[in-house]
Amino acid sequence: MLELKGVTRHFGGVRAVDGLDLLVPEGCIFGLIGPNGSGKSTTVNLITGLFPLTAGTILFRGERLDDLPTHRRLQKGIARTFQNIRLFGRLTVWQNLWVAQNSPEDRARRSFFARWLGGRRRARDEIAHLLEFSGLAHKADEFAANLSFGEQRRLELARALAARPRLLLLDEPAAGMNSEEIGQLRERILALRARGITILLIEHVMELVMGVTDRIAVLNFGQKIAEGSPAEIQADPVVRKAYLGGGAT
Amino acid sequence: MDFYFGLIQLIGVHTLLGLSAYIVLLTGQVSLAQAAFYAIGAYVSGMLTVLAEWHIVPALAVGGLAGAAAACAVGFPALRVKGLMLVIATLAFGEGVRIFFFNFDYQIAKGDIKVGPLGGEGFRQIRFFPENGWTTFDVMLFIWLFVVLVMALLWWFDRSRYGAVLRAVGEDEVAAQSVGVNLTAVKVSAMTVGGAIAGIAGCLYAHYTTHIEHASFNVLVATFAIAYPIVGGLQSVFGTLAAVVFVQGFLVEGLRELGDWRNLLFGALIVLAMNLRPQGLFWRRGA
Amino acid sequence: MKKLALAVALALAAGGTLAQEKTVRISGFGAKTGPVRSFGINSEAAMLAAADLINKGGGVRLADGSKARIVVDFYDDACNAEQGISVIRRIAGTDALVAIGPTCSNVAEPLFGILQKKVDDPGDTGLQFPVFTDVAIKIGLARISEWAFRNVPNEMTMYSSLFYWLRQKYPDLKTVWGGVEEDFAHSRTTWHVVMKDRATANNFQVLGESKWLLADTNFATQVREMKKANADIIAISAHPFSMCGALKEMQRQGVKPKVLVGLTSSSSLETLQGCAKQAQGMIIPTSFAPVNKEAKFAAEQTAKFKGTADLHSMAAWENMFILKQVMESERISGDKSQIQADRRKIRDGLAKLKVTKGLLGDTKRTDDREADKPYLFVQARGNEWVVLHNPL
Amino acid sequence: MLDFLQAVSDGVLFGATYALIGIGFTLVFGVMHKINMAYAAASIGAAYSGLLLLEVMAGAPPAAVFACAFLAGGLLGWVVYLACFHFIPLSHPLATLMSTVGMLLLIDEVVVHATDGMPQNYPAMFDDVMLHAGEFTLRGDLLLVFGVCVAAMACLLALLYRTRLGLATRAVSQQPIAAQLCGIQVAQVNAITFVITGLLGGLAGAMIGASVGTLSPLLSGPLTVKGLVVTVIGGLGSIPGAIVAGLLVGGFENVFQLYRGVTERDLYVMLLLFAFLVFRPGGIFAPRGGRD
Repeated sequence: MLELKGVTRHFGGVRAVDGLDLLVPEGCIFGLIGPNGSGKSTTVNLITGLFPLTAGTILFRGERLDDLPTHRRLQKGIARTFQNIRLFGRLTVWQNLWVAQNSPEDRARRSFFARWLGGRRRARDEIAHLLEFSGLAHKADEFAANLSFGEQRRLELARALAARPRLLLLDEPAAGMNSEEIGQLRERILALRARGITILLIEHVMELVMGVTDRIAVLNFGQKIAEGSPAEIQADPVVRKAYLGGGAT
Repeated sequence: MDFYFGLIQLIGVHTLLGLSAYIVLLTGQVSLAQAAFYAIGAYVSGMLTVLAEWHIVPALAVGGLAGAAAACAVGFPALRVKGLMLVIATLAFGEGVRIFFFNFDYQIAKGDIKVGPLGGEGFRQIRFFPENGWTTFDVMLFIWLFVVLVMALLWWFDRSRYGAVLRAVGEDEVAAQSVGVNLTAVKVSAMTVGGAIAGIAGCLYAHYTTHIEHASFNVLVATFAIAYPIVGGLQSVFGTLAAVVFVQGFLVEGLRELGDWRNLLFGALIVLAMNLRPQGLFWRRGA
Repeated sequence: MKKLALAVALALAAGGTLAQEKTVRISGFGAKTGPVRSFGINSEAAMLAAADLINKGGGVRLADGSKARIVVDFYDDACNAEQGISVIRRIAGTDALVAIGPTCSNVAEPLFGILQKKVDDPGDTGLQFPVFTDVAIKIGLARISEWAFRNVPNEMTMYSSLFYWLRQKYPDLKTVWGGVEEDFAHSRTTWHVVMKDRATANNFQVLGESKWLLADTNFATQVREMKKANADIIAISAHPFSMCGALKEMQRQGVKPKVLVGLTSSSSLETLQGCAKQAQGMIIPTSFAPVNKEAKFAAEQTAKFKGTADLHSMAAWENMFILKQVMESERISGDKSQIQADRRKIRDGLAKLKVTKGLLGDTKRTDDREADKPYLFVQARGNEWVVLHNPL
Repeated sequence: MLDFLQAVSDGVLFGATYALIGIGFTLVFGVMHKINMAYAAASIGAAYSGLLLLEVMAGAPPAAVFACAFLAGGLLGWVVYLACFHFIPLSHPLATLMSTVGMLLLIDEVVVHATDGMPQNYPAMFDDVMLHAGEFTLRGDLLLVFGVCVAAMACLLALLYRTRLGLATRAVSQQPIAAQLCGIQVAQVNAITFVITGLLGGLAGAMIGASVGTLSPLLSGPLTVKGLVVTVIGGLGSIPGAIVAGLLVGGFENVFQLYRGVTERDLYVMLLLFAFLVFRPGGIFAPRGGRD
């Protein structure tokens, strides 16, 4: 589904991501972990095109993405959430989702004739469905800035889904959640996979990563130091040393 | 009574000028180039009615298009910069256009006098309205026809998905990009619509004052253009209208009887207004 | 529309009769804010002083033989075209019969533009209200409308005479160099259209000019050009701020022309306030100086109302007396219901005038509603402008 | 060639005043990430305040007038901070921008009312000194202005990089939240920044008055525009950048005035700005690409 070949990004003298190769198969939940500053978020920004690549190529369903601007990549089917929540605070919950309907199907539906054929009603139905899925239906007309932290996280996820992604990049979705909320998040992630969405999960919370992922890659200093199933990664001594620190057992 | 009609004309033209900045401000861009589009609309349409003897309506359309074209052309390079850099880049563009008109001569003989723009001396006798028997009241209606049209258009934008997209870009460009919004298209389109509105406003300005010159389009005018929506608040188009009424109707015209104190109060009241209502005067409870 | 105005006027008239005393209103307007604020202040003072004097003498005689007191009010237009238009509409909406103003040429142009171009042209809906300008001096403005009149000096005549006099007095001077404030309509026109032309006509050779802008601060390059040209006469067409900057730079670079000529608007207190030392010896033609009893008296009266007498404010003073005379000779009714008729009478009266009385002597009025005022040449000496020569 | 050199040297010397105004903009931007549009007007206002000394004490030496303007500038800086920054929440940057515009109009109008808009003679030092080298000349008073500007910049840099206050200022400009957590009172540092820029502005205003020889409220508009241009060319927040950009703009505009005339001069300054925006948007001393 998604393939990174020798992806490199330098900031001045710092090699934030250095020759990263990654293959995310269709329909899987792929975990990307690593210590702070290991280049995880940069990788997401490179995949979505917020930063240009210094070197390497990114393939999505066999197509090169390197030169496409961010919004075009979304239209190809790559959506994301942000580590630090970035909602449109002065838009309502409903509008946040409305703005995000940018998939080719939605765009076609907004053309002049399609509108008369009920395109708008279908867009509304879809938003209603997403609100239901994220448990935000009762807050539809609230300004996003007025939501609680957990609700904002859910809205971010819903907003990414509004673009009908094939690949979803989740950048630390569990940060700041309690274990009950993490449980709900796990349910949602599994439900999404069941719908056929491939997921790249970047996460610190091991409870979540080890529980849902099919495969995990570990980054350190911008390089991949290990890849394998959750069990293999947990057993890998290199990972334990780099990630958990020397003192961990 | 003519005085009130005249004042309503003035408020109408300034509202259009403010609305031209309003739509651009929604996308989070502070543009000081609106005075330039205003100038372009004024000069182009003035030349059409005076030199080519066109009717005001087609001249107004061409003036609006010229403003839009200039704004579209500025929109692309202006996208390279943000925030303060954009403010100053657009300010530089505005000053550039003003200096262009300062150096721009194009006169033809008409009867025993020469008409047309003459550099630093300006462009006089743009008298389409009085020469064709339009009363102050007619002109007021004509101006407000456009104010209502533009306000209705922008109000409809605000309720449509396009308006939500504009505001989303204004809130967070990175997030907007990441949910698939084409930043270039949105910003340039907002700039272009703003340019068209400013061009129309400029055309109306030129014809109701009958005389324009480079100094009528200086930085202060550009600042007023963004001041109206900011003072009024960006929640709706009515904020801009409220601010124009506050500034032109109250601070400028209403306080005229105060004589000497008027201009001192002008600045002080703007400072006070922004301290008391930083979201703008016209802002309902909510976010 | 007219009916409404009439109704308003009637209502006002009904209120007026209760007050018993008859009044005629003359409105002034000009800049009382911004860098040219002193102009507005002085004009207002001169108008108030003149009205006070007229009222003490019994006021204005109306058609029915009764007397009316003159009421003056003054509006600030901030030297801004849109505000000027608003102000004149506001004045036209009151019971004022005529207005005196504005200060700035860039306000006068659009203002005259919204007036009716030709009287009795039913196709022209321009405002029908007489304006009698005291300050805005850019050449040829009254031509814009038949409702516009000016009592400002005619620069063409004044500079013609000045260069003629210089030619006679200093036969060995040959060359002229200009200094011009390029972005202000008046100063720019005065150099390019008036001074240059008049100097050439009097057999001076114009070598060229240095240009600067209204708010410029660095004049080194321009003055260097001036120095290279080494002309006998330097004529500066600029307002006091940039003129002072240029004069100071000339002093530094040691540019000492044999004769220094200035812009007529600069023959005011402002120049002396800004750079009296550097302006020493500058010759300016002006339509006012306190040279005779009447002129001194006018200056004293104006000073009582905290204004300074200069060529601008004294034009406002003269306008008040001219208007009194026109109102009386045209037998205006002073009746608030006849406002439009009275305004028209005043316009026609002003248009009929061939000669008016001025502080320095009789002023000829031209067919295009401009004045040909008597003038003097004054020179900056010490801290005042002293009369150098009276060409008339 | 001589003309060219002369134009450059005159312009660069005068550019020192642009540099001072540019520093004021850039410092406030560095610390608060906001523009203080009232800055140039406040500087001119402070220079006018210096004249008050001559009212009370006729014949006061020019240096005393400058000192008075310097102090008045600091006071005005504090007033501007209180009126336009202190009470307006950080989440409304546009309101702050607008209130500084209101302040600009207010200061200008106060000056106009106090002087009836008439230009005021301003004292200068060494204004009768001219240094000659053949045809080439340098103005003594401009050299003094240049010297004072350079000294002021040196003091400012020393203050920023050698004192605890400077450290706090730089901390706030880089990481306001972290600085707050470290016990730095952000509001206080902001206020002090305004006072410091105000002092500099007062000095700049006095130097401008001295080098022109005359003060007018007309000055504040063009100076605001030039100051902003200098700030961008120098790179937002960069003090050395503002200094070099000020001198560059001064020299550049004078050269174009020489060759293209005064009516087109500012057009070329704007083109210079565009060139920087396109090719070097980070300003003269921009680091080559930073993170985010």
